[in-house]
Amino acid sequence: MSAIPVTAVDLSVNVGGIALKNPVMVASGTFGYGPEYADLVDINRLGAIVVKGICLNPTKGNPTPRTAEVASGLLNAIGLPGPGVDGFVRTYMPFLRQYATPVIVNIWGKTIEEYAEVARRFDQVEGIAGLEVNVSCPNIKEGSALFGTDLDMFRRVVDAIRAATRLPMIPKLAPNVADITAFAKAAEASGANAISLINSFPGMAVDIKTRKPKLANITGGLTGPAIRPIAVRLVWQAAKAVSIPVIGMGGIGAVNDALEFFLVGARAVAVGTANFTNPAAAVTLVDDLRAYLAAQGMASLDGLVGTFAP
Amino acid sequence: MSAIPVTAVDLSVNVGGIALKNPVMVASGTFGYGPEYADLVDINRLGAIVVKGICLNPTKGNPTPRTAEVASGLLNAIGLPGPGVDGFVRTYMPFLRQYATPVIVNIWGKTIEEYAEVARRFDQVEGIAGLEVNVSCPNIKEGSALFGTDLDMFRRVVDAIRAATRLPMIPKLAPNVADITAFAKAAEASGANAISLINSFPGMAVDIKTRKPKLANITGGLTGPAIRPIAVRLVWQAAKAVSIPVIGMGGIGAVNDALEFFLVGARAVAVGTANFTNPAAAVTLVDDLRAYLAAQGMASLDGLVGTFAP
Amino acid sequence: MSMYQENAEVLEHEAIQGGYNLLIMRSPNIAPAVKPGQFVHVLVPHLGESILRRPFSVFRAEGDRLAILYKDVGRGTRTLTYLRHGETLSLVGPLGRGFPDPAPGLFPVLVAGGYGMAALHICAQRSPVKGVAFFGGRTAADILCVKEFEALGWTVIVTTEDGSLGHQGRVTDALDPWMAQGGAARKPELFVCGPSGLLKAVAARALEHRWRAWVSVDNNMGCGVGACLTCVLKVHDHEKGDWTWARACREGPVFAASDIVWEAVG
Amino acid sequence: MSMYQENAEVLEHEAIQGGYNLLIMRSPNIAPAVKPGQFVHVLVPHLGESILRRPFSVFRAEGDRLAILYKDVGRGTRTLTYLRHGETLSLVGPLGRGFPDPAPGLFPVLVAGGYGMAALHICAQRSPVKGVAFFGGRTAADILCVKEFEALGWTVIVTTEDGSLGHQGRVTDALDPWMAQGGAARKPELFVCGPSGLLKAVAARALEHRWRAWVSVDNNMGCGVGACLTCVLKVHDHEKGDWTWARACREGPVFAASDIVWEAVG
Ligand SMILES: Cc1cc2nc3c(=O)[nH]c(=O)nc-3n(C[C@H](O)[C@H](O)[C@H](O)COP(=O)(O)OP(=O)(O)OC[C@H]3O[C@@H](n4cnc5c(N)ncnc54)[C@H](O)[C@@H]3O)c2cc1C
Ligand SMILES: Cc1cc2nc3c(=O)[nH]c(=O)nc-3n(C[C@H](O)[C@H](O)[C@H](O)COP(=O)(O)OP(=O)(O)OC[C@H]3O[C@@H](n4cnc5c(N)ncnc54)[C@H](O)[C@@H]3O)c2cc1C
Ligand SMILES: Cc1cc2nc3c(=O)[nH]c(=O)nc-3n(C[C@H](O)[C@H](O)[C@H](O)COP(=O)(O)O)c2cc1C
Ligand SMILES: Cc1cc2nc3c(=O)[nH]c(=O)nc-3n(C[C@H](O)[C@H](O)[C@H](O)COP(=O)(O)O)c2cc1C
Ligand code: FES
Ligand code: FES
Repeated sequence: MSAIPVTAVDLSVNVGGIALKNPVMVASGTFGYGPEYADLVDINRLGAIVVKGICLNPTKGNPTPRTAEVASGLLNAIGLPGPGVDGFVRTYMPFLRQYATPVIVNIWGKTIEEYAEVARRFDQVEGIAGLEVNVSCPNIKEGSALFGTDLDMFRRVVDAIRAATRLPMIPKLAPNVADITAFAKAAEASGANAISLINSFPGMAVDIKTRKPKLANITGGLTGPAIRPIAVRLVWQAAKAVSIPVIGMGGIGAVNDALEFFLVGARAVAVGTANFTNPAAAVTLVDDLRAYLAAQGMASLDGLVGTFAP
Repeated sequence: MSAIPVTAVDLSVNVGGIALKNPVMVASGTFGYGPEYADLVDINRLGAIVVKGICLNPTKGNPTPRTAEVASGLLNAIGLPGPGVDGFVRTYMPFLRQYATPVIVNIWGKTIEEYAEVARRFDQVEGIAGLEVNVSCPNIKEGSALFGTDLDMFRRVVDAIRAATRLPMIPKLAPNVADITAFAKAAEASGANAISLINSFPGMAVDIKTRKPKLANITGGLTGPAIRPIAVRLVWQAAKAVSIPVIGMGGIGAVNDALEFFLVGARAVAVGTANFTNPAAAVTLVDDLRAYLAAQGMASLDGLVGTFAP
Repeated sequence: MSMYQENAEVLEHEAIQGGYNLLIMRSPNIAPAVKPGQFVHVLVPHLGESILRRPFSVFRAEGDRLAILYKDVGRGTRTLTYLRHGETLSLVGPLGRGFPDPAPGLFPVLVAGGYGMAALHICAQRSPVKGVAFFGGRTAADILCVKEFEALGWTVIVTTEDGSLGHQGRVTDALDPWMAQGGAARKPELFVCGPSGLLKAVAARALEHRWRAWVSVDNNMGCGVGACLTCVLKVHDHEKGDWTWARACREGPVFAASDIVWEAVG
Repeated sequence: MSMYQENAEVLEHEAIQGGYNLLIMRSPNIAPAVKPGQFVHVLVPHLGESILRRPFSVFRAEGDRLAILYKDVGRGTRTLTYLRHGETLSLVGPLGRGFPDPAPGLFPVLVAGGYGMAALHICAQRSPVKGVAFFGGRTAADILCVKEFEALGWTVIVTTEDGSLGHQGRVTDALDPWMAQGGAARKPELFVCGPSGLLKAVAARALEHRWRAWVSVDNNMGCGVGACLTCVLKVHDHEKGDWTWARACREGPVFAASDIVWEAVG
């Protein structure tokens, strides 16, 4: 294929009913609610912004220390502190509505009813493009972890949310399961508009001086480049199993990382931990992706997504 | 505690009936059958040597490329090439019997019958201290992967091997399961003498230039520092669930890494991928562990193993 | 508040003493915007398997020049020492809420432990009134830039735990008598930076005597900009009589001593 | 065969041309044991997230001095260029089965592409008969050490694909006429190192004309010592009429051209 001008490249993509100007999102929990990075990142240039997980009422999250740096990765057990639905809508939605970038709200609950209630509330809120359902946060104690690894529980949460909202629903899959395709298919069967993966992988680290865990919560979620090979594999398997769009993430920091995910079938990608390393990561990725497609003579993502043919 | 002389430290440990002079093994597949490293490593100084996986008949393994370097880790899909039981015993046992170091044979099969047959054959062989059962190699195609992630299949393999040998049996658990404790308990219930974990974690990488997988086998197992937080967490959970000894591994390259595993309950550890980075890793670890215990005033591993009290 | 991400060029880089290093960079966007007590989040080059930036107080900011003064304490700072003249490194900054301007009518008192002094240097420079500065450390090698602070017009009182320089003892062993012998009477306003033990000890005195006091905390950081919620510490919600989390990187690193829930500080 | 792991000290380190660098180290255990065509497995310092060693042919070994000549082609080799005089790096070596001694009565012909020349230098030094050496590369910058080989008594024939030095074309474009014009008549024995396309082309000729030929393969390596089975390639099991795997790091990197299953070489 011969190169085409970068201006001839159309990066737009539709992910489960959400029209994105480009397929590069920022991952939940790694970009705050937007204002934190607004000085450094032109939010209008992002494909979508996925905000930090929101549950019904304000929550304080875990004690500190909440993160620990490990080899090519980060362990976190932030514990989902947040302002609750109303606090979020009041404090952050006016800010977020300023931008021409879809806002995806990452939601969670301690019970199925809470999940559904959160979804119901957001259904009414102006300026929300979709809901990403965090069933897989390893840091909640109330049995929530089961939502992500027990297929039956998973189905019940997703069904309940589906009944509660007309917004595009994107279950975010837990990576620590033996067969990801079962969860991907269950999400599709329950009417999910897309799926996203992977969430952080359960791990822990011990401070050998104090003999205490490096995280107050003992275990936390591993993210960053360390998990990328695991994430690429899971996205590949999930994308083969369903026909709804897949949003891939896990250790993406630059265009070459993202290309792996697109090739194995991700229709969009999210930059997570890499925002901390390089706040410019997501917008640089957009530019580099456009340049890559132009150099390859591809006018859109169609020639790229899912073209991995081993 | 006040320091004691290094000479007062006794590193010996009994792992499921195998008496080790120290708790530092080399992991299966990362040390060949011994001769490969014999110039560089004094095999007599190792706690045990676990040889590359052996099945009944000679096998050629996977096509190349077989490994790919990833962030803080290695992906491998060697595919278990080997000389088979007879070839191994003939070619390597005379060499291995020269050393005062227990030889643990890592075994695998394509069927339950083959597993049992391999175990039965080794039961007769002089100089073998125990069998580590690889149920979790992600690189075998014949449905073998299921042995490691399907609890029922796992039980059947372990039961069959138990019936076939009086040698100490050490099932090696697959890390890609939602609940490791179920497998640890099943191993214990089936008469395992110890368990070891973790095996490599399924992953993949795509060469974005060729759009082909970096491994001929497409997927492979992730090892090295990248998986250490995952391994520490799984070893901690498994060790709490059973009373048989646990052999911990996953990203161990130096004493500080090993201490994490001992603290969360591993009675012995294995050095894997780090042998490639630093052939002296295992013996250096032995020295450093002794020095650490001496500095802490501990005459044996008892004061260390499982003393993590979060 | 505006922050920038920019590639700064190394202009000078030298070991000073006892593991402390001075790194001077050209940072045309960040340097002019720095306020006293703010910090930069530094991506240490060639730190391969470590993915987080490291936070350092801005020691000096003049024109397009920005300097940090750091101590080699671990992998990141050790690797930083390899950085050569002409190489570039990525900075994000200026970050955080720094020290307020010294209040008119109060007598400024700086209290620093170790590299804490770095966070106070711009404060010392820009303060219209030059007061007294207490520098404490374990040993003489931990006492830096005394001459520079004196040249700016400050009286510097040094303590070392081993007595190798100045008074023997901790900073508070010099601060307490000074306060008792007339210092307190001059209505002190304290600007404090150092290890948490020092912050706690000074804050306890400030709260007891109702001295106005600002402390700069040294919490582990992830993003540095307020997004990850790694760096939080407990502060009083005086209205509700409850506590709430504050982000050291955004609401801090400088807090009023009276705002921090000191019982929760390790 | 004995191999060692040792920390070698950097004695000299210089960029030569076109991304090629010469690194001279003190390596008292490995250097004296090196045979032509063997390699060392190098742990590149400060390569954080990359955990594997990188293999390099031993370019020179004299006394306790060991040199490699490497090209900056990726993360590892780029990072290697940062290594400074006096620093140390861990080597494992000498590794592999190198080139055999040139057979008496045959005329030695070296064929090198790019840094392949590095693997042949000791061979050239130690060969009692000095023959002819063909050096090929993309451009003039890829042609190294011609003077050194000439000083050793070899006739060097250079080709570059862009014609910027020597004959324009590929190595075989110079080798073929040389063979046709009397070379073949001198009973050549070939020692070949370079990219796999070159090896294949030269091996095809050697097999056709039944010239004795040794090729050094450049396979990706994990352990470098024969344990991981990363570096395998298919070789003929002449007895059984089947193929079997051979480890480039242990049975190689030098193989008889007639042993390799060339159809399987990428
Ligand atoms: C606002 C602020 C200003 C500072 N100013 C200065 C200064 O002017 N001069 C100076 O010398 N130092 C300063 N520091 C301290 C400096 O940031 C540390 O010394 C530096 O980060 C150490 O990095 P390292 O890689 O060398 O050490 P490491 O090897 O990383 O060791 C540091 C320890 O902190 C842990 N750690 C670091 N970050 C995290 C995290 N996010 N989550 C969990 N654990 C973590 C590491 O695991 C390790 O235990 C400042 C810190 C802050 C917060
Ligand atoms: C026996 C031998 C002798 C050699 N002699 C020389 C010499 O004298 N001079 C010289 O300049 N070069 C020599 N080389 C080549 C040299 O080893 C490579 O150029 C070097 O490893 C590149 O490393 P890098 O980190 O710079 O490149 P990288 O950034 O690693 O790129 C190299 C490519 O190889 C891949 N790769 C590397 N190792 C593996 C592995 N084990 N598994 C999977 N993929 C892998 C990487 O993923 C990457 O795609 C020799 C190689 C061999 C095998
Ligand atoms: C500090 C931190 C906080 C996170 N918080 C959330 C969250 O609230 N909800 C969620 O679904 N995922 C959360 N994640 C997971 C990320 O959205 C993402 O799935 C994960 O980090 C993998 O991507 P990465 O490797 O690019 O970081 C968090 C990750 C980090 C590092
Ligand atoms: C190249 C390679 C080959 C391996 N072969 C085997 C094997 O044959 N049998 C087995 O049970 N595990 C095998 N493993 C897994 C290791 O024994 C070990 O469980 C894993 O590498 C985790 O430890 P590490 O991170 O220290 O490498 C292999 C690992 C590597 C890297
Ligand atoms: S460091 Fe991320 S919120 Fe402060
Ligand atoms: S590189 Fe490991 S066997 Fe050759």
